Amino acid sequence: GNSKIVVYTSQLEQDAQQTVEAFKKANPGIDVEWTRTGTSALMNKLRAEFTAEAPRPDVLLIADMVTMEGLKKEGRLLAYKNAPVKGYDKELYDKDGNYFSTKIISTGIVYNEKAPFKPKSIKDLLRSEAKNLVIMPSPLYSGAAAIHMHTITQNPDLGWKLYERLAANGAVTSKGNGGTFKAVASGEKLYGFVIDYLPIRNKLKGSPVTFIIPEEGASAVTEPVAILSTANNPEGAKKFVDFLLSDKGQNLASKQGFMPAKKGITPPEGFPEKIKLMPLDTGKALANDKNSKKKFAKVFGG
Amino acid sequence: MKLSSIARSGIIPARGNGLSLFIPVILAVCILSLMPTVRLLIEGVAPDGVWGLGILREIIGEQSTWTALKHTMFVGLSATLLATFVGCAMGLLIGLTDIRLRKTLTFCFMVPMMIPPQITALSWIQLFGPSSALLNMLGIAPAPGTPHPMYSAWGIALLLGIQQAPLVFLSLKSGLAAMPREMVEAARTCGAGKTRVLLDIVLPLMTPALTVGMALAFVSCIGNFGIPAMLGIPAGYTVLTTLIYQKLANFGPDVIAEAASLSILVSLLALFGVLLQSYVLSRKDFRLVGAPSESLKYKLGKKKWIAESGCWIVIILILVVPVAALFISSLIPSYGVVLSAKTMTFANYISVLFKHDATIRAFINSFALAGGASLILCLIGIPVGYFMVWQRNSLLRFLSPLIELPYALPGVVLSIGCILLFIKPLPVIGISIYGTIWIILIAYLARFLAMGLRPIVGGFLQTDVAMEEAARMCGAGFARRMYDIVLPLIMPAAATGGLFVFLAAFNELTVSVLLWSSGSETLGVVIYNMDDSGNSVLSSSVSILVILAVIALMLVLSAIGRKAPKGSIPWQC
Amino acid sequence: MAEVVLKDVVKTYGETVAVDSVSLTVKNGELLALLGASGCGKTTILRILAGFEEIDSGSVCAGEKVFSSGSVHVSAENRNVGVVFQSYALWPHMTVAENVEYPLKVDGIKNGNRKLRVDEALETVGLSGRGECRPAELSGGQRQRVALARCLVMKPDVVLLDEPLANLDVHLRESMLHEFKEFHAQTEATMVFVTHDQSEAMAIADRIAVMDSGRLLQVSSPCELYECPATVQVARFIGRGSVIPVNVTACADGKCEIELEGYHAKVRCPADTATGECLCAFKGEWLNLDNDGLRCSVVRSVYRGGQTALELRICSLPDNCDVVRLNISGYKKMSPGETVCVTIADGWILPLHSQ
Amino acid sequence: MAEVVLKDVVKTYGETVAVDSVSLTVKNGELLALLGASGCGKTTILRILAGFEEIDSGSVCAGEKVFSSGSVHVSAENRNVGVVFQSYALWPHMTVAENVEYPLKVDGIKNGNRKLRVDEALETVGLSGRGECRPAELSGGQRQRVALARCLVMKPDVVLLDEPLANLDVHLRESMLHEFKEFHAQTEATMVFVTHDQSEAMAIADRIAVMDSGRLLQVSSPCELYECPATVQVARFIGRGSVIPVNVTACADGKCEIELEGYHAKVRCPADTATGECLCAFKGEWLNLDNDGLRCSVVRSVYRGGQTALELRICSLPDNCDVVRLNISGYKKMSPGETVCVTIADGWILPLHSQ
Ligand SMILES: Nc1ncnc2c1ncn2[C@@H]1O[C@H](COP(=O)(O)OP(=O)(O)OP(=O)(O)O)[C@@H](O)[C@H]1O
Ligand SMILES: Nc1ncnc2c1ncn2[C@@H]1O[C@H](COP(=O)(O)OP(=O)(O)OP(=O)(O)O)[C@@H](O)[C@H]1O
Ligand SMILES: [Fe+3]
Ligand SMILES: [Mg+2]
Ligand SMILES: [Mg+2]
Repeated sequence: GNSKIVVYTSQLEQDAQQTVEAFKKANPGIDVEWTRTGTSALMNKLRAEFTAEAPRPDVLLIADMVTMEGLKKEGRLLAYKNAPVKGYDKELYDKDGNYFSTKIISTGIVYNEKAPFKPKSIKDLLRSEAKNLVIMPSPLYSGAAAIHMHTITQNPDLGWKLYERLAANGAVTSKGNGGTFKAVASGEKLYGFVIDYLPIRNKLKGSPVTFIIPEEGASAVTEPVAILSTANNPEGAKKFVDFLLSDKGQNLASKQGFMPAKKGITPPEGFPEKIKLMPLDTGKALANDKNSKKKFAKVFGG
Repeated sequence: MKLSSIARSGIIPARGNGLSLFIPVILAVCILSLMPTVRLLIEGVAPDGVWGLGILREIIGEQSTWTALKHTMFVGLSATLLATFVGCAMGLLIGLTDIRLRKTLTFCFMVPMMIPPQITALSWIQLFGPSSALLNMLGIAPAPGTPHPMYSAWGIALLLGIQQAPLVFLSLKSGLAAMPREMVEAARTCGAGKTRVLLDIVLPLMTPALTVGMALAFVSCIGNFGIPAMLGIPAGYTVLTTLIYQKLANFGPDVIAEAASLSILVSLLALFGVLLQSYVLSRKDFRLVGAPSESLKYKLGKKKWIAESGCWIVIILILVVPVAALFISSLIPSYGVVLSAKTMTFANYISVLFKHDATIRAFINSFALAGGASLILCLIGIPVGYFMVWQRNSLLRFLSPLIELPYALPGVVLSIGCILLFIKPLPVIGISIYGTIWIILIAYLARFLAMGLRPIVGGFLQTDVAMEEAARMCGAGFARRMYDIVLPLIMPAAATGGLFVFLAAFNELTVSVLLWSSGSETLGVVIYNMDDSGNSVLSSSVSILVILAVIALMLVLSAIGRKAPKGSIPWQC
Repeated sequence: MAEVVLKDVVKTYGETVAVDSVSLTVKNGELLALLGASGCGKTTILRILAGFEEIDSGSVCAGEKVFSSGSVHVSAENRNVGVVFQSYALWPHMTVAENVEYPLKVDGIKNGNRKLRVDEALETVGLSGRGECRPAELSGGQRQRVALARCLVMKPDVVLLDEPLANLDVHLRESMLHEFKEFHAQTEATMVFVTHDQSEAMAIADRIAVMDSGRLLQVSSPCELYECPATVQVARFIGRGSVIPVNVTACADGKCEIELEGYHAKVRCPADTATGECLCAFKGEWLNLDNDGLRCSVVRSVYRGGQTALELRICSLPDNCDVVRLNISGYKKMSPGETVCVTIADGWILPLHSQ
Repeated sequence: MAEVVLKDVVKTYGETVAVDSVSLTVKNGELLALLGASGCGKTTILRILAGFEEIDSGSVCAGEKVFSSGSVHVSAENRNVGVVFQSYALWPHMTVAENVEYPLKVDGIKNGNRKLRVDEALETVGLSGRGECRPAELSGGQRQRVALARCLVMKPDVVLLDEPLANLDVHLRESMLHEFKEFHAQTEATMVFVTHDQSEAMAIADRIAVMDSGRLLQVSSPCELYECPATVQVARFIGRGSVIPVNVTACADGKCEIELEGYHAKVRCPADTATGECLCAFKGEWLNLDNDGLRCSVVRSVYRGGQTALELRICSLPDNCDVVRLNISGYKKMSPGETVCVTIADGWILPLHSQ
């Protein structure tokens, strides 16, 4: 009898709207009430609802797996064992069926066309030509940047040393990916770490920027979907997960300009065929989160 | 205790003075303004309903907390001083001298309150940065990567100060309009020249107006997030509000309790500002005896053009530059593209107006929310001010500093308080307003009550109580008196307050970003979402539309305002 | 229309005792003037009567109704008491006509009728045709007259006037005084008229209550107040009288013989007067300049239009005694120190208990 | 200390001509009273003198200096002109003492000296010991006195007083009047004293300028103003005189015979008087109640403390003629309509050109 699901998502607004509409078309009779905002704001909202013991959403579609891992550890998520995960890498979904990645949003390097050299690897940003010209989103404020931080610091080749040397080379932070992109696009800074779709989409419209995946590989957030253990309509919620993981759902993601998570789906225009990812241990990331952020604040100030 | 003895002790007003209205007013104030804050602060000391000071202690023990507190104090105080200086200078020039185009100047000085501070910051950085079209044209643009002076504590203070200057300006201007000219003339006959009169008479008499404006500016500064986020994060300069955001961006279940604990600090700081204000006001008497007469017009003589060009330079810096920057980025197809005849496009406007139905919905929602909030706050504010000032009600006087809290807290924190409070169905009617537009309205009421109330309290302080007594003598009952006498007398002040509220609420973001859901998006949310998607050019065009809408609205108000009591419309001298 | 009774009313502002145990009855339909120096508490009593101030102790009743007491406080709007405020209290957002019209509007009087009564009231105060002005455009005196009109128009039971004529010029003041008197006669409203001008009080009042420092000194008819003051303060205050120590040599039938440094005269006295040292009050009208009589030296002479006011010191008395005053007709410049002689036509021995 | 000369001064507010071509010389060291009904433009003239208002045409000079003219306007702070405002204009944020101290502070007087002079000034106005009060805590009259003290303390060249005594009680008013006179005598400052109270003007002024509707009617010494009014308006205004049409039958040496419905009397007259129909001014002091004489009917009798003021209508004259007024001593109630007889001891034939 319950034909409505509530979705909290950090998808971009237009995308969220399209996703919901496509889902409703595919599953007539299920109504969707949705709310979108940035991942951390969305989590705050959800936290407040947890505190008041009245969480509203059935489905959660947010940026990163670390957050999902935390929720899983708190027992907030429902295990969906029979989810259609065929065609997905093992790293892209929870082995207990608590959450499933839906796309790959990588963090790579963006540079302005005016830049004196074209960076190939992360370490290129340590060159003296890049002094005072590097900007990146602060992991203290942005979820995707936090994943990037954990990925970099877990990489034995880069580690904290990279950050220390970047800071010494005059790299600064901005609140989020948007700020980083704007700074590079406007030429105020010339290099930055940023999530892929901002420069890729805007380059197509004329922005003087280029996005590359560094030789070391990119970090990624994978926009996992999960069902809350307190869901009012778990059946409807499962349908929503099914839809996102289906070819139809994945093609939609690609059409929206994201790298799809499922194999065999054509990536959108401007994206590389395959993105090389650095590995990330989400459990370790979650455990180290507070300390790493403190360390980051020490290195970059703030 | 018998009702009459409570009344005598001043907790409730004496009989016949609107007792029946008083109780609902008090309840409304408490629920609207204090409950969300109190609910949140409780979370700081009793996370998840279990009493425990552990998290609070941990927060207090951290070095970063104290650094942020120090930064907040520094930025807040210097910005308040700057706002006072700029607001005073503009207020005195426009309110007391024969400077030309006073109405236009006032009007222009009000508009910047409508421009999100981040936009101003961004436009300044661009104007004086490596990619500045202006500086590049002159060939003096700094090389890319040159450290920008705006990314510093001083930059934050400068921008906050300019952003809040209109608050001081408007408060001062309405104060000046109520000052009898004899006050100044008496000093002139004592031989005091213009400067002396200004320092000895005008400014002291304007202490209520100035402290009201300054306290408001201070509270706004310490609660502001946008500017420290824009300018402080690259400089590694953390203030309390950005620290709260850091906490909120953490993974883990303690997030809210930590933010709530830090909010207690912000609250204390805001209270400190407000109490300082009450202390200043209680020390001396500022009631003006005598009717306000023809306003003063000091002749500036030959120095007029200096004053005028000073004013216009300020206007150019705080209005023309940011709006021009916004306008330019609304005309290009994508961020970073240089505007030229070839690249210019109106596609962004067409897209937001016709392809993006949320924009129109947001306009309607924001208009209704801001209009509703300012109207309701005027209606609540007038009786509150009346009971507090004219009836010297001790309960309200005790509550008044607390009303400031929701305004000082970062919007996200306040909205978390609202969620905690309103997520369960309301007790009597049994429906939940959570997830509807009503919770945003209530959050706005809580947030802006102080803003709307301040000018009203100032107005009551400066009006002779005998005005109301004369109406009582005529047999007019409480409601009648309020409507016929108190309302029109306080209308100018209330309208100023209402306008503040409207402007602040119209493109409010930080509160609504947690409270909106599909269908109840506000303009701030729409702009934020577009910006978040990397569509800065779209968000710029919506911002330009917002500014146009506000200017249109202000013009309509001016047209209607010709019939309203003198002073209702701040920019009509 | 009601008798207003104040009983042991006390009102303090912090340390200041503004009204100090005042008991006073304003009779039904009476016009009572409250007369006293600046700051003596007149306005405070008026505000208590109007219901703007609660009292510390005592009671205020009007007819059967208790207005104020320890437990009761009828609020101002339910008292049907009209007030003309000392500070005018005109509403700046209304025109003059609207100000005056307001009580009628509250009363629910019909529009046409209202206009008529407003025009009438404005004419009474000499402001016909200024109805459309804003109060701020009027001069001080004109504003006072608007306040007056606003009170007149509402025909209240008890009318309280706080120095309503203070800012009017003599001619207008006179005619307004008559208006008040006529208005009083017509409506038979109980009226309390605060003033610091005794001539005004004398002219208009049925009875006058004289106040000083929050206390009532005497409540009597104007004539009695003038002719038979009850205390030294009243004797000095009313008609600028002088109080001089005299020797009563004989008394009978409310008249007695006095002796002042060899000069003998006959004056009125209360029943309880005994022979011996007494205080005697004199007013200017009771003394005449003559070739013979009590020797006095001139202190000051001031022209007052048609007559010259003299201040004289009785030569035989010490310097700290009161000067005596008398008026002579025409302009006469006398230099201070000049000696003149005065005869005493009348006087009043102050009651013993007040001395 | 300077002669102040106004020449053809015109000042309009929109449509209202507040000051209409006034030419007036205030002599060096003179105390000139500006007397007139409410709204006649007194305050406006004062504000022009003080420098608060620019004039439309004409000129204002003080000694050698041009204060205001078509092209010059010396601002208020450079005129050394003291003003006591009608609305007090005390600064609420300063204590009473600070208010009074302010002009000295601006002048740069040393602290100790300042305290002394402030205390002195406060004592003069009878407010010693209230120095620490806030103006709002004082009653209306007390506030006026503070304003007075603030003006006294600065010892200005020209002192402008806008009805400074209006809110004081009689006793204080009298003593303040003397203070003013003494202050004037001491400093020999040129003073302009605005008042609507002619008795006050008569008592204090060297000369009185009578105004009506923005125009000057007469500028004379108090005695001349009373005894020899120049126009009908002045005759009626000053001393509440009456102007009655009479028949001049003979005249010589500034005296003439008049005839009024069969009653004959001798009155004063200006040199240019001719026999025939003339207007004659009478004051109360010039008329006496008698058993025989001009038959009059009583219009009104009002007790005024020690004397009763009578208003009489001369029976033989039409109703629209002035009533005559006279005072009789003591309390005497006369009912309207009663007939009495009046003899004429003096009178003044109004100058022909003014009739
Ligand atoms: N609200 C108040 N707070 C403190 N003191 C007050 C207040 N109102 C009046 N007083 C004091 O009470 C006393 C009586 O004041 P009140 O106004 O009744 O005098 P008044 O007789 O009307 O004087 P005036 O003729 O000057 O108007 C004065 O000493 C005054 O200073
Ligand atoms: N600022 C103004 N604007 C318009 N009219 C004014 C202004 N000031 C005065 N008037 C008008 O000018 C006339 C003269 O006013 P003024 O104040 O000089 O009178 P006044 O003789 O001082 O009266 P009062 O004795 O009542 O104080 C009045 O009719 C008044 O209404
Ligand atoms: Fe995100
Ligand atoms: Mg009073
Ligand atoms: Mg005046």
